[in-house]
Amino acid sequence: MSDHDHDHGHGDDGHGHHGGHGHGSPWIQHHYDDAQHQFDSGKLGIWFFLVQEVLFFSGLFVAYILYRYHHPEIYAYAHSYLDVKWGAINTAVLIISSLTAAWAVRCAQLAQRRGLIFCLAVTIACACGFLGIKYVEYSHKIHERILFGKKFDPCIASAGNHLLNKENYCPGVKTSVVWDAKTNKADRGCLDAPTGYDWDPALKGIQGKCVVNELTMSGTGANRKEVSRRPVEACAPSPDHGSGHGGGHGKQTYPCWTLEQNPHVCPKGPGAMVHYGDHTSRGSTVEIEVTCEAVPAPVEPKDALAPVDGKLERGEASFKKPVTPSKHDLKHEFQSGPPPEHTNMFFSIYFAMTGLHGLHVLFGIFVYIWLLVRAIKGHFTPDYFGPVDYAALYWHLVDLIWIFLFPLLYLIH
Amino acid sequence: MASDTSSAHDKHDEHGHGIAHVAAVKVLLGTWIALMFLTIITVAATKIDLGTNWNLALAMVIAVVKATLVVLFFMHLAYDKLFHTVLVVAGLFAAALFVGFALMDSGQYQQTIIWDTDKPPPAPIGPRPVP
Amino acid sequence: MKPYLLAFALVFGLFAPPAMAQPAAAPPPAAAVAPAAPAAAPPAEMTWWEKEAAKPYVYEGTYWLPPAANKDAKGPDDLFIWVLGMSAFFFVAITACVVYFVIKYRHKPGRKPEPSPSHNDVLEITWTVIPTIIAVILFVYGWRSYISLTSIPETRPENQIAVTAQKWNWSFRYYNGVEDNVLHVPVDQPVKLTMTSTDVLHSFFVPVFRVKQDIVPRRFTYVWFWPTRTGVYRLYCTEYCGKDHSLMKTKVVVHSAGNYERYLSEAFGKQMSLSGAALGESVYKKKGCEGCHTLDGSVRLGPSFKGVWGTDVKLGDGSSVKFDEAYVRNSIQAPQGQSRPGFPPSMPVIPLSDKEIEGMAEFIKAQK
Amino acid sequence: MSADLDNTVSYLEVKKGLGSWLYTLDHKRIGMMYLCGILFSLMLGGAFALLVRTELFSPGMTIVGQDWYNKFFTLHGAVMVFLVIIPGIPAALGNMVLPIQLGAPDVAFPKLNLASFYLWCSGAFLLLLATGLGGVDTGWTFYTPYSIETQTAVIPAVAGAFLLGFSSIFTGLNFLVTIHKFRPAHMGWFQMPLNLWALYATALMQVLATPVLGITLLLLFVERFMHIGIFDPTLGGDPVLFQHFFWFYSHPAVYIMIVPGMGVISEMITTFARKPIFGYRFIAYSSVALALFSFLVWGHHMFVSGQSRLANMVFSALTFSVGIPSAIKVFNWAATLYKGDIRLDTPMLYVLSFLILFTIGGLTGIFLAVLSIDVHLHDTYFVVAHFHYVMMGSTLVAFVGALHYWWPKLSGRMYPETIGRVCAWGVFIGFNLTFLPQFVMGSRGMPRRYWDYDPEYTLYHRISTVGAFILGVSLFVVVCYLAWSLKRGKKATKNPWGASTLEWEAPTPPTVFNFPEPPPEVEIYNYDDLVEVPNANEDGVTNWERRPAADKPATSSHH
Repeated sequence: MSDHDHDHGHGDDGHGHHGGHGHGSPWIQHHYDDAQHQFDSGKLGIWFFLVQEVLFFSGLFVAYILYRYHHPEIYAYAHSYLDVKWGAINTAVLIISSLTAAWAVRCAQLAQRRGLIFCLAVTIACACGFLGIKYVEYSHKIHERILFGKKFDPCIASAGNHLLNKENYCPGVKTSVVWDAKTNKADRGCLDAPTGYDWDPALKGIQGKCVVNELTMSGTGANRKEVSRRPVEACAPSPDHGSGHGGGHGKQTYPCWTLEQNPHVCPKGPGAMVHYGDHTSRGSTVEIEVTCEAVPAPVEPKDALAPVDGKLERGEASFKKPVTPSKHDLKHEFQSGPPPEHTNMFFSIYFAMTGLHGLHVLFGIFVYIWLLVRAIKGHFTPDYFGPVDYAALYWHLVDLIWIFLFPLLYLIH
Repeated sequence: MASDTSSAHDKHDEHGHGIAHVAAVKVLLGTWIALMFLTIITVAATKIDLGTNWNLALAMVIAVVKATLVVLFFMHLAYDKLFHTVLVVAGLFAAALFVGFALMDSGQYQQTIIWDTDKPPPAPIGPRPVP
Repeated sequence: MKPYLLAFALVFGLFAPPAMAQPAAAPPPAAAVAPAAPAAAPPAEMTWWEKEAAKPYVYEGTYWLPPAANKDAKGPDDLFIWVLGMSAFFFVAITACVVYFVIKYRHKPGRKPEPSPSHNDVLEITWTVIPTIIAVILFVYGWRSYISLTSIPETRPENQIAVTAQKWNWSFRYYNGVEDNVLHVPVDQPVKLTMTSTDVLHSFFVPVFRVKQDIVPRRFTYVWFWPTRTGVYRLYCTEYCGKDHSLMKTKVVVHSAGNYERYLSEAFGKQMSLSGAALGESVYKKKGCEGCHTLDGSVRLGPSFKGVWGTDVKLGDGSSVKFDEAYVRNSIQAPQGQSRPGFPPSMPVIPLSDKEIEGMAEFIKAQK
Repeated sequence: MSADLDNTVSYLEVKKGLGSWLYTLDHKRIGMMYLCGILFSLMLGGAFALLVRTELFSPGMTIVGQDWYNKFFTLHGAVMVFLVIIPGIPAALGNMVLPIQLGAPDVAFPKLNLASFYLWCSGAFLLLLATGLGGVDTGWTFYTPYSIETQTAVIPAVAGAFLLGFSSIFTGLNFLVTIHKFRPAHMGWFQMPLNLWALYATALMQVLATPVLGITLLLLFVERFMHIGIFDPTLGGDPVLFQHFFWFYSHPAVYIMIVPGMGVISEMITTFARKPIFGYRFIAYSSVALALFSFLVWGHHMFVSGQSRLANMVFSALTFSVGIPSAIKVFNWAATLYKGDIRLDTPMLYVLSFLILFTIGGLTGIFLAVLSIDVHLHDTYFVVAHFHYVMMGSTLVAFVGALHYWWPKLSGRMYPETIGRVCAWGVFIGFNLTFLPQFVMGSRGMPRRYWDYDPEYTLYHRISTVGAFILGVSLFVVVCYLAWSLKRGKKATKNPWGASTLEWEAPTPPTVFNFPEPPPEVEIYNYDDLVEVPNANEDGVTNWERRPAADKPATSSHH
């Protein structure tokens, strides 16, 4: 967005107004009456520019509000992919830089040259810090493939546990799914329910007898052949299975496999997922082969003592107190499952907003470096400090936009 | 803003000797501390569960308070010409207009969005007015 | 690029001698230039409803508006005439006023402008209030007739038709599964259309019914009308949708009482009896393959079907495969996988039953 | 542009050479450069229009196939809207005249003014690049999802429109600050010429509405590259949201086009009627009212696009409220002619044709504001005729009229009067021949953007094509004789029309800082103390001198 030196009303060889009166500071452009006239015009110009920026960002806020109004479940799910810790640090960093920007204006007005240079330097440092933190967040998302549009193929659910995904290059995990991009369907590796074994997603337990092998392959396309294979045992079923990285805590021998379900990848049934307990992502040389035998589900004897949903016959007593899951458990249950339809839209809006804001921070850094150079050369005097004031106003607006972005994107409940 | 009849000369008396108002250190630091405190508050507020809408409302109230602090003290709007405030309000009003009218349209057509292409949702059958 | 250069030369050529454009305006205005696309030799057994649809169209409406064939068309028509009259009145008033002032107060040597008031609040208020009142009245009437135009009454399931608009052709699915490119509706009964698009924005517009509604992909929009006159009317797409937007036209046939049901049952029977190449041909016409694949060897958007059966086909990823039954099945069910170099990969996924795919294969094989 | 430039020589002769033009900070030179660019784009857009009309001369293929036809009408729309009509009056004439009317030496931010011009040039270059790469076929509205999937050169066109948007924002910003901060002491808000009120209202809309176009085109640009899916239905986006974004800008944009036209018409009508404008405050307030209401009505472009009925109702009601200020202005202009001393020079011919064409344009807008009629008329040739009457018939006619009105002041030369009048009639007749038949076609149900049409419309399309050629030839001749007059036109006097606004107190052509000595206090629209002096210079051009009030006899109507 080429702004040019839009209204930093600096001029380099100004003289008095035509046939004009007294010589103001050398920076007063000739067509202004005096320094006050130039400063006020510049101030009004920057305020109009800020209003224009507000409208520029309003487009994205409308997209955010409309999309959240229609699909609150996507926002409830996707917001915990974002790390509130980094967001809060970024907010603090921007507020500090806002303080030093305002202080720089004060120093320029009182001709405290060293204070001005110090404040400008701190503002630039904070801005670079902000972009650094943004880089950390973005690289984490790229690493876990939490991106926008068609590239949204998360390795982890928003509660952090691993998910079946299409690309299958996730760190620390390898699934049996081999995705065929042409037909946009899983080529192989999905255990479709009709194979006869009985898979009870609620218990996440394995009803049928399954054998999982890790194959190392060589070559691609037609001459792809298997080099070696080794069997993998099942992971010990931990109580809240699949929470946190590394597939459950407690004594766990790696690698081990579990069955995970993701309707976007394997519509009919689960897929096998081998946990390695480390953070390296295996390429296409490693493939997982899973075969399950059909085992008819055991017929459960009618449990006379099981809680009858709702009405109890006279004389019957129910011993098991029905546990109503708390709101937190429901939320956790929802967030450890696969993402709802079109969750990529949340990240389209997230990357659009934070990306555009980051671009404005970057532009702010260039403006402040240019201000620092001029401050060191001693251009700014109590009569001519316009550019510092206008840059500070622009920087406060960038901070303002982040003040609204942070709660809207990170603090969704 | 357009019906601004305040002419070019500005109303605020210039108590500083320079061209524009000089912000006192006390004001700058005070605003900064308030902003940091509010940030901590808004992060802490997510711990208490008031339901999605109320949490959003609370977060927005805090954000608006922070925004007004920055605009009034850091951007000198409190000591500046009235017209700049009129300008800011006009800009926010235009943005609010955009949001409001776009939201107004969302009420009706949303249930006809196809999430499942085989099961089309029912058509909005409206009552037939007596001619 | 050839037509582009020709076009520029033609325009700049025309600039100099404007006379060149004059003779062109002299030809007899009423005569249709060339009979619209000489009706293709009618295939042997053209059904009665196809003959009905093929009748040439004659414009019988008034100077401004086409004939009204929808019970709710009365509202917009009356309002149109009313606003037309009011606009004509205001236009004549202002123009006469201006022309009169110019003639009367035109500058003649020695003439001085007489002193006249430079503002008169009473006059200003009146010509602010009067337009406001007219505006409010127009809005209220407009809103009321709009409500009746868009409130869909209870309609019989037989009169609920699913419309699918895709790049450059229409397909209407009736309640008993019959699919057709022409919209058949009964007279004197409410008809409801549930419309969706498979690719871009389109818009359903029948001038004689005075209804128009955009069709948005991945969403349903609805339109309804109550036909009052039997006959054949035109149906246009009015939202720009790419290359052949202007050819995305079809017809609405309003059947007299009983004929609509007769059409449905006969068309159902005919559709069920189709098999092999005949079924392939009806799918080729109805599902929009005609828009991109021609039968005469010329390339529109996709390759032509003329004499391709059994030849080797080079695919995008270098491999080449025989043009046979399996290739037809793959490219219909997963077109992305079979994209060929030199052709845009924009073939949509059209759900076809196995019988229809075999029919298509037979039909293409028959194209020598 | 340091102050050491000699402030007594005309701004055209003060410095010679290409560098003096390309790096100038003088608002008049920037205005002149804008004017050349805009007139060239007008010719280019006009050529595309004539190609479209030639193709529609008869049904079926006349000169080109569908895809070229789609590209011609898209480029006609894009070039005319983004390159000619939006920057037309504000950037070219506004840049030249606004500072002089304020008695100011220059606009508030001269460097920003030059930056806006170069943004305009880069935007124009990108649009030409898009034309070179085979053109765009999405329509100037770039509706998704077609604009996402088409293979034509949408990217350069969208990038070009993005830069042109920012050029328009910075011009608006410059004018706002100049009007606020550079008014002379005696000129309060209600002593300003009406042209400045119009430019103020336009600048407000430019600053508040154009950024939304920026974000829309940015999202479309990113959508085509990275498929973020905000407007792409297959990824969960919503095409109707794009229409909301686009029309939130584009309706204020049509008022950015018409309001400066109204401002210029107010100036010219009072000068050629030799009478103070009727209802100054009402016209000033209605300009600003138009600026505010323009933000409330964008939904009437989407009545049948799947918008909810509640939104349709609200937008239809508000659309009527926008019609009222325009009606007030037309009545005030007509009242200004009452008891005037009307001189029918070429600018006045354009003013009168503006009055008539704008009245038709405004009244046909009422058809489209009524909900149930719009369901029938939407996206048909009725809409095409309506917006051409308002954009071409009003704004472009006002632009050409104002160009003739200020040409003596800015180029120091008079345009040839007789050819000027013939071309004015040519434009009026050609325009009506082109677009009146389209009203009838539209109400009969002919959709817009159709390459092939039903045979019964052939006669109307033929009349329309002939009219288009007459219109095209007239405008081409206007541009030719204006260029011709630069070298061999009669020398212009200081005040050939006897106007009483400040720019006519400056020398012809004005000096670098517009006024060698501080400008006198002038009471606007007061024609009593102006006396006509026929053939005041060697070329026989009349001039109006300002008799100081002292030797004027007591009664106001002196000899």
